[in-house]
Amino acid sequence: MKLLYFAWIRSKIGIAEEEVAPPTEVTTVGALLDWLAARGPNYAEALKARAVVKTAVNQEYVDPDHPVHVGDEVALFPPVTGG
Amino acid sequence: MKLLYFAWIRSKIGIAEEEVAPPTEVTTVGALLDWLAARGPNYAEALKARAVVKTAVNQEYVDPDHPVHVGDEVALFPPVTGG
Amino acid sequence: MIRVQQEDFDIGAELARLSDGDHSVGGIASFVGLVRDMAPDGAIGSMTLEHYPGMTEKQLAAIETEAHRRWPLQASLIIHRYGRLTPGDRIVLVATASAHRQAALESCAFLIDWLKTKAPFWKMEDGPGGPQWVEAKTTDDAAAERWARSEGHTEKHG
Amino acid sequence: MIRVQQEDFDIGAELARLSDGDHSVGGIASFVGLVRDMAPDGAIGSMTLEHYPGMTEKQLAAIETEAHRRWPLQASLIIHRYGRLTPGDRIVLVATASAHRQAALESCAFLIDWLKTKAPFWKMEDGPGGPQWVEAKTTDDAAAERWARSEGHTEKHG
Repeated sequence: MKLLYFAWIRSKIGIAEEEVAPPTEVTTVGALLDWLAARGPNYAEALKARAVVKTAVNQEYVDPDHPVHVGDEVALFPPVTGG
Repeated sequence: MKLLYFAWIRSKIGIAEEEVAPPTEVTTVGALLDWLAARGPNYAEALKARAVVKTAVNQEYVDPDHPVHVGDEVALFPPVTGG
Repeated sequence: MIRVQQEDFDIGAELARLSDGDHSVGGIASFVGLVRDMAPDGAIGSMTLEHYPGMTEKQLAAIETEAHRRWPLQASLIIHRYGRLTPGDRIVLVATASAHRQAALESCAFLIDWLKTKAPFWKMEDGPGGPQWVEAKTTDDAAAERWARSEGHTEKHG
Repeated sequence: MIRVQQEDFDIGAELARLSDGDHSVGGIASFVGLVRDMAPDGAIGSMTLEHYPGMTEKQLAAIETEAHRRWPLQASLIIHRYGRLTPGDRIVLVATASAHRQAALESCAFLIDWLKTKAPFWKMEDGPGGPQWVEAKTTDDAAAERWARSEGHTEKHG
Protein backbone atom coordinates (compact mmCIF):
# COMPACT_ATOMS: atom_id res chain seq x y z
CA MET A 1 0.00 0.00 0.00
CA LYS A 2 1.40 3.36 -1.03
CA LEU A 3 0.83 6.31 1.28
CA LEU A 4 1.15 9.93 0.14
CA TYR A 5 1.24 12.96 2.46
CA PHE A 6 0.66 16.58 1.44
CA ALA A 7 1.01 20.10 2.86
CA TRP A 8 1.34 20.30 6.66
CA ILE A 9 0.57 16.62 7.10
CA ARG A 10 3.68 15.91 5.02
CA SER A 11 5.70 18.51 6.99
CA LYS A 12 4.66 17.00 10.33
CA ILE A 13 5.22 13.37 9.36
CA GLY A 14 8.48 14.35 7.74
CA ILE A 15 8.22 12.36 4.52
CA ALA A 16 6.17 12.77 1.34
CA GLU A 17 5.41 9.11 0.70
CA GLU A 18 6.09 5.58 1.87
CA GLU A 19 5.16 1.97 1.26
CA VAL A 20 3.41 0.34 4.21
CA ALA A 21 2.03 -3.11 4.99
CA PRO A 22 -0.53 -2.65 7.77
CA PRO A 23 -1.88 -5.74 9.60
CA THR A 24 -4.81 -7.51 7.98
CA GLU A 25 -7.32 -6.09 10.47
CA VAL A 26 -6.74 -2.66 8.96
CA THR A 27 -9.51 -2.83 6.37
CA THR A 28 -10.76 0.78 6.27
CA VAL A 29 -9.31 4.27 5.88
CA GLY A 30 -10.28 5.06 9.46
CA ALA A 31 -8.48 1.99 10.80
CA LEU A 32 -5.45 2.88 8.69
CA LEU A 33 -5.32 6.36 10.28
CA ASP A 34 -5.55 4.81 13.78
CA TRP A 35 -2.74 2.41 12.97
CA LEU A 36 -0.60 5.21 11.48
CA ALA A 37 -1.16 7.52 14.46
CA ALA A 38 0.31 4.83 16.73
CA ARG A 39 3.52 4.55 14.69
CA GLY A 40 5.26 7.50 16.34
CA PRO A 41 4.86 11.01 17.73
CA ASN A 42 5.25 12.63 14.27
CA TYR A 43 2.32 10.57 12.97
CA ALA A 44 0.28 11.19 16.12
CA GLU A 45 0.86 14.94 15.82
CA ALA A 46 0.04 15.05 12.09
CA LEU A 47 -3.19 13.09 12.53
CA LYS A 48 -4.47 14.34 15.89
CA ALA A 49 -6.99 16.81 14.42
CA ARG A 50 -8.67 13.94 12.65
CA ALA A 51 -11.63 16.03 11.43
CA VAL A 52 -9.41 18.08 9.12
CA VAL A 53 -7.52 15.12 7.65
CA LYS A 54 -8.90 14.51 4.16
CA THR A 55 -8.38 11.14 2.56
CA ALA A 56 -8.25 9.88 -1.01
CA VAL A 57 -7.97 6.29 -2.18
CA ASN A 58 -6.68 5.87 -5.71
CA GLN A 59 -7.12 9.63 -6.22
CA GLU A 60 -10.78 9.78 -5.26
CA TYR A 61 -12.09 11.42 -2.08
CA VAL A 62 -13.32 8.85 0.43
CA ASP A 63 -14.85 8.70 3.92
CA PRO A 64 -13.22 6.93 6.91
CA ASP A 65 -15.33 3.80 6.40
CA HIS A 66 -14.04 3.33 2.85
CA PRO A 67 -12.14 0.01 2.43
CA VAL A 68 -8.39 -0.11 1.80
CA HIS A 69 -6.62 -2.91 0.01
CA VAL A 70 -3.09 -4.03 -0.76
CA GLY A 71 -1.92 -2.06 -3.78
CA ASP A 72 -4.08 1.01 -3.06
CA GLU A 73 -2.67 4.52 -3.28
CA VAL A 74 -3.88 6.29 -0.15
CA ALA A 75 -3.34 10.04 0.28
CA LEU A 76 -3.70 12.08 3.46
CA PHE A 77 -3.93 15.85 3.31
CA PRO A 78 -5.49 18.93 4.93
CA PRO A 79 -8.45 20.79 3.38
CA VAL A 80 -7.41 22.12 -0.02
CA THR A 81 -6.55 25.81 -0.52
CA GLY A 82 -6.02 26.21 -4.26
CA GLY A 83 -7.73 28.41 -6.76
CA MET B 1 -37.11 70.91 -28.01
CA LYS B 2 -34.78 68.41 -29.68
CA LEU B 3 -36.18 64.98 -30.57
CA LEU B 4 -33.95 61.96 -31.26
CA TYR B 5 -35.16 58.69 -32.80
CA PHE B 6 -33.30 55.38 -32.72
CA ALA B 7 -33.44 51.90 -34.31
CA TRP B 8 -36.77 51.00 -35.95
CA ILE B 9 -38.49 54.10 -34.58
CA ARG B 10 -35.97 56.13 -36.56
CA SER B 11 -36.46 53.93 -39.65
CA LYS B 12 -40.25 54.29 -39.50
CA ILE B 13 -40.29 58.03 -38.88
CA GLY B 14 -37.64 58.47 -41.54
CA ILE B 15 -35.37 60.92 -39.77
CA ALA B 16 -32.86 60.62 -36.90
CA GLU B 17 -33.57 63.91 -35.18
CA GLU B 18 -35.52 67.14 -35.43
CA GLU B 19 -36.29 70.35 -33.58
CA VAL B 20 -39.95 70.71 -32.63
CA ALA B 21 -42.06 73.35 -30.90
CA PRO B 22 -45.15 71.55 -29.60
CA PRO B 23 -48.11 73.62 -28.31
CA THR B 24 -47.94 74.72 -24.70
CA GLU B 25 -50.49 72.14 -23.54
CA VAL B 26 -47.90 69.41 -24.30
CA THR B 27 -46.33 69.28 -20.84
CA THR B 28 -45.50 65.57 -20.46
CA VAL B 29 -43.71 62.86 -22.42
CA GLY B 30 -47.04 61.06 -22.91
CA ALA B 31 -48.68 64.17 -24.35
CA LEU B 32 -45.66 64.70 -26.59
CA LEU B 33 -46.06 61.19 -28.03
CA ASP B 34 -49.78 61.78 -28.67
CA TRP B 35 -49.00 65.05 -30.42
CA LEU B 36 -46.23 63.43 -32.50
CA ALA B 37 -48.43 60.47 -33.52
CA ALA B 38 -50.92 62.92 -35.02
CA ARG B 39 -48.27 64.60 -37.19
CA GLY B 40 -48.43 62.00 -40.00
CA PRO B 41 -48.77 58.33 -40.90
CA ASN B 42 -45.03 57.70 -40.43
CA TYR B 43 -45.21 58.99 -36.84
CA ALA B 44 -48.45 57.12 -36.18
CA GLU B 45 -46.91 53.86 -37.43
CA ALA B 46 -43.68 54.34 -35.43
CA LEU B 47 -45.53 55.07 -32.19
CA LYS B 48 -48.56 52.80 -32.44
CA ALA B 49 -47.13 50.05 -30.19
CA ARG B 50 -46.84 52.62 -27.41
CA ALA B 51 -45.89 50.04 -24.74
CA VAL B 52 -42.57 49.29 -26.44
CA VAL B 53 -41.60 52.92 -27.03
CA LYS B 54 -38.97 53.83 -24.45
CA THR B 55 -38.36 57.46 -23.65
CA ALA B 56 -35.44 59.44 -22.27
CA VAL B 57 -35.37 63.10 -21.34
CA ASN B 58 -31.92 64.65 -21.23
CA GLN B 59 -30.44 61.15 -21.49
CA GLU B 60 -32.27 59.67 -18.49
CA TYR B 61 -35.03 57.08 -18.74
CA VAL B 62 -38.43 58.56 -17.90
CA ASP B 63 -42.08 57.50 -17.66
CA PRO B 64 -44.90 59.00 -19.78
CA ASP B 65 -45.94 61.38 -17.01
CA HIS B 66 -42.49 62.97 -16.87
CA PRO B 67 -42.57 66.71 -17.73
CA VAL B 68 -41.03 68.09 -20.91
CA HIS B 69 -39.76 71.62 -21.32
CA VAL B 70 -38.45 73.89 -24.04
CA GLY B 71 -34.77 73.04 -24.53
CA ASP B 72 -35.08 69.38 -23.46
CA GLU B 73 -33.46 66.59 -25.44
CA VAL B 74 -36.15 63.90 -25.77
CA ALA B 75 -35.26 60.50 -27.24
CA LEU B 76 -37.67 57.79 -28.43
CA PHE B 77 -36.44 54.26 -29.00
CA PRO B 78 -37.44 50.59 -28.80
CA PRO B 79 -36.23 48.30 -25.97
CA VAL B 80 -32.44 48.10 -26.06
CA THR B 81 -30.65 45.06 -27.49
CA GLY B 82 -26.96 45.63 -26.81
CA GLY B 83 -24.43 43.57 -24.86
CA MET C 1 -13.80 52.66 -16.50
CA ILE C 2 -16.12 53.03 -19.51
CA ARG C 3 -15.23 52.86 -23.19
CA VAL C 4 -17.56 53.04 -26.18
CA GLN C 5 -15.68 52.42 -29.40
CA GLN C 6 -15.76 50.98 -32.91
CA GLU C 7 -12.40 49.21 -32.60
CA ASP C 8 -11.82 45.75 -31.20
CA PHE C 9 -10.12 45.37 -27.81
CA ASP C 10 -7.37 43.17 -26.36
CA ILE C 11 -8.88 41.18 -23.49
CA GLY C 12 -5.54 40.05 -22.05
CA ALA C 13 -4.17 43.59 -21.92
CA GLU C 14 -7.42 45.03 -20.52
CA LEU C 15 -7.64 42.46 -17.71
CA ALA C 16 -3.96 42.81 -16.86
CA ARG C 17 -4.44 46.57 -16.51
CA LEU C 18 -7.31 46.07 -14.05
CA SER C 19 -5.01 44.69 -11.36
CA ASP C 20 -1.76 46.27 -12.47
CA GLY C 21 0.27 47.23 -9.41
CA ASP C 22 -2.62 46.48 -7.02
CA HIS C 23 -1.74 43.38 -5.05
CA SER C 24 -4.94 43.52 -3.04
CA VAL C 25 -6.85 42.13 -6.04
CA GLY C 26 -7.56 38.43 -5.53
CA GLY C 27 -9.68 37.79 -8.58
CA ILE C 28 -10.93 39.24 -11.84
CA ALA C 29 -14.23 38.11 -13.30
CA SER C 30 -15.06 38.96 -16.87
CA PHE C 31 -17.67 38.41 -19.52
CA VAL C 32 -17.11 38.83 -23.25
CA GLY C 33 -20.10 38.96 -25.57
CA LEU C 34 -19.60 37.76 -29.14
CA VAL C 35 -21.63 38.10 -32.34
CA ARG C 36 -23.46 34.82 -32.82
CA ASP C 37 -24.55 33.45 -36.14
CA MET C 38 -28.18 33.01 -35.14
CA ALA C 39 -29.69 32.02 -38.47
CA PRO C 40 -30.21 28.28 -38.80
CA ASP C 41 -28.64 28.35 -42.25
CA GLY C 42 -25.69 30.41 -41.04
CA ALA C 43 -26.75 33.23 -43.30
CA ILE C 44 -26.05 36.25 -41.10
CA GLY C 45 -23.16 38.00 -42.75
CA SER C 46 -22.95 40.93 -40.40
CA MET C 47 -24.76 43.12 -37.92
CA THR C 48 -24.72 46.79 -37.12
CA LEU C 49 -24.81 48.17 -33.60
CA GLU C 50 -26.38 51.60 -33.25
CA HIS C 51 -26.24 53.55 -29.99
CA TYR C 52 -27.18 56.87 -28.42
CA PRO C 53 -23.91 58.77 -27.94
CA GLY C 54 -23.95 60.65 -24.66
CA MET C 55 -26.71 58.63 -23.04
CA THR C 56 -24.72 55.43 -23.57
CA GLU C 57 -21.77 56.73 -21.59
CA LYS C 58 -24.08 58.16 -18.93
CA GLN C 59 -25.93 54.85 -18.48
CA LEU C 60 -22.76 52.74 -18.46
CA ALA C 61 -21.17 55.04 -15.87
CA ALA C 62 -24.32 54.79 -13.72
CA ILE C 63 -24.32 50.99 -13.95
CA GLU C 64 -20.65 50.86 -12.99
CA THR C 65 -21.20 53.23 -10.05
CA GLU C 66 -24.04 51.01 -8.84
CA ALA C 67 -21.77 47.94 -8.97
CA HIS C 68 -19.16 49.72 -6.84
CA ARG C 69 -21.88 50.73 -4.41
CA ARG C 70 -23.07 47.13 -4.01
CA TRP C 71 -19.75 45.25 -3.96
CA PRO C 72 -16.26 45.97 -2.66
CA LEU C 73 -14.45 46.37 -5.99
CA GLN C 74 -10.89 47.51 -6.63
CA ALA C 75 -11.55 48.23 -10.30
CA SER C 76 -14.00 47.61 -13.11
CA LEU C 77 -14.20 48.02 -16.85
CA ILE C 78 -16.96 48.16 -19.45
CA ILE C 79 -16.07 48.29 -23.13
CA HIS C 80 -18.90 48.26 -25.68
CA ARG C 81 -18.40 48.43 -29.42
CA TYR C 82 -20.70 49.91 -32.04
CA GLY C 83 -20.79 49.87 -35.84
CA ARG C 84 -20.55 46.91 -38.20
CA LEU C 85 -19.58 43.52 -36.73
CA THR C 86 -19.46 39.99 -38.12
CA PRO C 87 -20.04 36.60 -36.42
CA GLY C 88 -17.31 35.80 -33.92
CA ASP C 89 -16.48 39.47 -33.32
CA ARG C 90 -16.28 40.74 -29.75
CA ILE C 91 -19.13 43.13 -28.87
CA VAL C 92 -18.73 43.83 -25.19
CA LEU C 93 -16.36 43.24 -22.28
CA VAL C 94 -17.27 43.69 -18.64
CA ALA C 95 -14.71 42.93 -15.95
CA THR C 96 -14.51 43.42 -12.20
CA ALA C 97 -11.55 43.12 -9.85
CA SER C 98 -11.96 42.47 -6.16
CA ALA C 99 -10.14 41.06 -3.16
CA HIS C 100 -13.04 38.62 -2.95
CA ARG C 101 -14.00 36.05 -5.57
CA GLN C 102 -17.76 36.20 -5.00
CA ALA C 103 -17.80 39.99 -5.19
CA ALA C 104 -16.01 39.85 -8.56
CA LEU C 105 -18.26 37.09 -9.93
CA GLU C 106 -21.54 38.61 -8.77
CA SER C 107 -20.75 42.17 -9.84
CA CYS C 108 -19.63 40.95 -13.27
CA ALA C 109 -22.97 39.18 -13.77
CA PHE C 110 -24.76 42.27 -12.48
CA LEU C 111 -22.95 44.58 -14.93
CA ILE C 112 -23.75 42.54 -18.02
CA ASP C 113 -27.35 41.88 -16.93
CA TRP C 114 -28.05 45.56 -16.26
CA LEU C 115 -26.18 46.74 -19.32
CA LYS C 116 -28.37 44.46 -21.45
CA THR C 117 -31.54 46.25 -20.37
CA LYS C 118 -30.28 49.79 -19.74
CA ALA C 119 -27.50 50.71 -22.16
CA PRO C 120 -29.02 52.30 -25.30
CA PHE C 121 -27.69 50.00 -28.01
CA TRP C 122 -29.68 48.40 -30.81
CA LYS C 123 -28.66 45.54 -33.06
CA MET C 124 -29.63 45.28 -36.70
CA GLU C 125 -28.86 41.97 -38.37
CA ASP C 126 -28.17 41.69 -42.07
CA GLY C 127 -29.95 38.44 -42.82
CA PRO C 128 -30.93 36.73 -46.08
CA GLY C 129 -34.23 38.65 -46.05
CA GLY C 130 -32.51 42.00 -45.67
CA PRO C 131 -31.66 44.02 -42.57
CA GLN C 132 -33.79 43.35 -39.50
CA TRP C 133 -33.83 44.94 -36.02
CA VAL C 134 -33.19 42.42 -33.26
CA GLU C 135 -36.05 42.10 -30.77
CA ALA C 136 -35.43 42.52 -27.05
CA LYS C 137 -35.61 39.34 -25.00
CA THR C 138 -37.88 39.00 -21.99
CA THR C 139 -35.21 36.77 -20.43
CA ASP C 140 -32.95 39.84 -20.32
CA ASP C 141 -35.58 41.75 -18.37
CA ALA C 142 -35.90 38.82 -15.98
CA ALA C 143 -32.11 38.64 -15.52
CA ALA C 144 -31.92 42.37 -14.70
CA GLU C 145 -34.99 42.11 -12.47
CA ARG C 146 -33.33 39.64 -10.14
CA TRP C 147 -30.69 42.26 -9.26
CA ALA C 148 -33.43 44.75 -8.44
CA ARG C 149 -34.71 42.29 -5.86
CA SER C 150 -31.35 41.27 -4.36
CA GLU C 151 -29.91 44.43 -2.93
CA GLY C 152 -27.98 42.87 -0.07
CA HIS C 153 -25.52 40.03 -0.43
CA THR C 154 -22.93 38.17 1.57
CA GLU C 155 -19.57 39.58 0.50
CA LYS C 156 -20.29 43.23 1.21
CA HIS C 157 -21.07 42.65 4.83
CA GLY C 158 -19.04 39.43 5.36
CA MET D 1 -9.78 21.43 -21.33
CA ILE D 2 -7.55 21.04 -18.26
CA ARG D 3 -4.00 22.26 -17.80
CA VAL D 4 -1.83 22.05 -14.69
CA GLN D 5 1.43 23.89 -15.16
CA GLN D 6 4.17 25.99 -13.60
CA GLU D 7 4.25 28.57 -16.40
CA ASP D 8 2.07 31.64 -16.65
CA PHE D 9 -0.69 31.76 -19.28
CA ASP D 10 -1.94 34.33 -21.79
CA ILE D 11 -5.59 35.08 -20.96
CA GLY D 12 -6.35 36.83 -24.24
CA ALA D 13 -5.03 33.95 -26.32
CA GLU D 14 -6.74 31.33 -24.15
CA LEU D 15 -10.14 33.01 -24.33
CA ALA D 16 -9.84 33.62 -28.06
CA ARG D 17 -9.15 29.91 -28.55
CA LEU D 18 -12.32 28.97 -26.65
CA SER D 19 -14.60 30.35 -29.37
CA ASP D 20 -12.25 30.10 -32.32
CA GLY D 21 -14.22 29.17 -35.44
CA ASP D 22 -17.39 28.46 -33.45
CA HIS D 23 -19.91 31.19 -34.22
CA SER D 24 -22.55 29.63 -32.01
CA VAL D 25 -20.72 31.01 -28.94
CA GLY D 26 -22.49 34.11 -27.66
CA GLY D 27 -20.47 34.72 -24.52
CA ILE D 28 -17.38 33.73 -22.59
CA ALA D 29 -17.27 34.09 -18.83
CA SER D 30 -13.96 33.83 -17.04
CA PHE D 31 -12.39 34.13 -13.63
CA VAL D 32 -8.70 34.73 -12.98
CA GLY D 33 -7.33 34.19 -9.50
CA LEU D 34 -4.30 36.24 -8.47
CA VAL D 35 -1.82 36.02 -5.62
CA ARG D 36 -2.87 38.62 -3.06
CA ASP D 37 -0.53 40.28 -0.65
CA MET D 38 -2.54 39.40 2.44
CA ALA D 39 -0.17 40.60 5.14
CA PRO D 40 -1.13 44.02 6.52
CA ASP D 41 2.48 45.14 6.22
CA GLY D 42 2.79 43.84 2.67
CA ALA D 43 5.39 41.41 3.84
CA ILE D 44 4.49 38.31 1.83
CA GLY D 45 7.30 37.93 -0.66
CA SER D 46 6.08 34.76 -2.29
CA MET D 47 3.98 31.65 -1.94
CA THR D 48 4.38 28.08 -3.05
CA LEU D 49 1.53 26.01 -4.46
CA GLU D 50 1.84 22.29 -3.89
CA HIS D 51 -0.50 19.81 -5.56
CA TYR D 52 -1.17 16.10 -5.95
CA PRO D 53 -0.19 15.19 -9.51
CA GLY D 54 -2.62 12.72 -10.99
CA MET D 55 -5.45 13.41 -8.57
CA THR D 56 -5.40 17.10 -9.54
CA GLU D 57 -6.04 16.35 -13.18
CA LYS D 58 -8.66 13.74 -12.27
CA GLN D 59 -10.58 16.17 -10.03
CA LEU D 60 -10.39 19.06 -12.47
CA ALA D 61 -11.63 16.85 -15.30
CA ALA D 62 -14.51 15.64 -13.10
CA ILE D 63 -15.46 19.24 -12.20
CA GLU D 64 -15.38 20.23 -15.86
CA THR D 65 -17.50 17.23 -16.87
CA GLU D 66 -20.04 18.16 -14.21
CA ALA D 67 -20.25 21.73 -15.56
CA HIS D 68 -20.96 20.41 -19.06
CA ARG D 69 -23.62 18.13 -17.63
CA ARG D 70 -25.39 21.02 -15.87
CA TRP D 71 -25.11 23.75 -18.52
CA PRO D 72 -25.17 23.86 -22.32
CA LEU D 73 -21.51 24.76 -22.94
CA GLN D 74 -19.62 24.92 -26.21
CA ALA D 75 -16.23 24.86 -24.52
CA SER D 76 -14.49 25.30 -21.19
CA LEU D 77 -10.99 25.69 -19.83
CA ILE D 78 -9.32 25.29 -16.46
CA ILE D 79 -5.66 26.24 -16.05
CA HIS D 80 -4.10 25.97 -12.59
CA ARG D 81 -0.51 26.78 -11.81
CA TYR D 82 1.74 25.29 -9.13
CA GLY D 83 5.17 26.14 -7.74
CA ARG D 84 6.49 29.46 -6.52
CA LEU D 85 4.39 32.58 -7.17
CA THR D 86 4.62 36.20 -6.04
CA PRO D 87 1.88 38.80 -5.36
CA GLY D 88 0.08 39.83 -8.54
CA ASP D 89 0.87 36.54 -10.29
CA ARG D 90 -1.96 34.64 -11.95
CA ILE D 91 -2.80 31.35 -10.17
CA VAL D 92 -5.84 30.01 -11.95
CA LEU D 93 -8.04 30.65 -14.97
CA VAL D 94 -11.48 29.16 -15.47
CA ALA D 95 -13.49 30.04 -18.55
CA THR D 96 -16.72 28.83 -20.11
CA ALA D 97 -18.17 29.50 -23.56
CA SER D 98 -21.88 29.16 -24.30
CA ALA D 99 -24.57 30.36 -26.66
CA HIS D 100 -26.29 31.70 -23.54
CA ARG D 101 -24.93 34.36 -21.23
CA GLN D 102 -26.39 32.97 -18.00
CA ALA D 103 -25.06 29.49 -18.73
CA ALA D 104 -21.55 30.90 -19.20
CA LEU D 105 -21.73 33.08 -16.07
CA GLU D 106 -23.22 30.42 -13.80
CA SER D 107 -20.94 27.60 -14.94
CA CYS D 108 -17.86 29.82 -14.53
CA ALA D 109 -18.83 30.56 -10.92
CA PHE D 110 -19.56 26.87 -10.39
CA LEU D 111 -16.14 25.82 -11.73
CA ILE D 112 -14.13 28.13 -9.49
CA ASP D 113 -16.30 27.41 -6.43
CA TRP D 114 -15.99 23.64 -6.83
CA LEU D 115 -12.33 23.80 -7.75
CA LYS D 116 -11.64 25.71 -4.52
CA THR D 117 -12.94 22.85 -2.38
CA LYS D 118 -12.11 19.81 -4.52
CA ALA D 119 -8.86 20.34 -6.45
CA PRO D 120 -5.92 19.09 -4.33
CA PHE D 121 -3.78 22.23 -4.14
CA TRP D 122 -2.24 23.72 -1.01
CA LYS D 123 -0.78 27.18 -0.56
CA MET D 124 2.22 27.91 1.62
CA GLU D 125 2.95 31.58 2.20
CA ASP D 126 6.44 32.85 2.88
CA GLY D 127 5.68 35.52 5.46
CA PRO D 128 7.85 37.51 7.83
CA GLY D 129 7.52 34.73 10.45
CA GLY D 130 8.67 32.07 8.00
CA PRO D 131 6.66 29.77 5.75
CA GLN D 132 3.08 29.09 6.80
CA TRP D 133 0.38 26.84 5.31
CA VAL D 134 -2.75 28.75 4.34
CA GLU D 135 -5.88 27.64 6.19
CA ALA D 136 -8.98 26.61 4.28
CA LYS D 137 -11.88 29.05 4.43
CA THR D 138 -15.35 28.02 5.56
CA THR D 139 -16.74 30.56 3.07
CA ASP D 140 -15.30 28.37 0.30
CA ASP D 141 -17.22 25.37 1.62
CA ALA D 142 -20.37 27.46 1.75
CA ALA D 143 -19.84 28.66 -1.82
CA ALA D 144 -19.43 25.11 -3.09
CA GLU D 145 -22.34 23.91 -1.00
CA ARG D 146 -24.79 26.20 -2.75
CA TRP D 147 -24.10 24.37 -6.04
CA ALA D 148 -24.82 21.03 -4.37
CA ARG D 149 -28.27 22.38 -3.55
CA SER D 150 -29.04 24.03 -6.90
CA GLU D 151 -29.02 21.22 -9.42
CA GLY D 152 -31.60 22.70 -11.76
CA HIS D 153 -31.43 26.15 -13.26
CA THR D 154 -33.15 28.29 -15.84
CA GLU D 155 -30.92 28.28 -18.91
CA LYS D 156 -30.67 24.53 -19.39
CA HIS D 157 -34.37 24.10 -19.80
CA GLY D 158 -35.22 27.60 -21.08
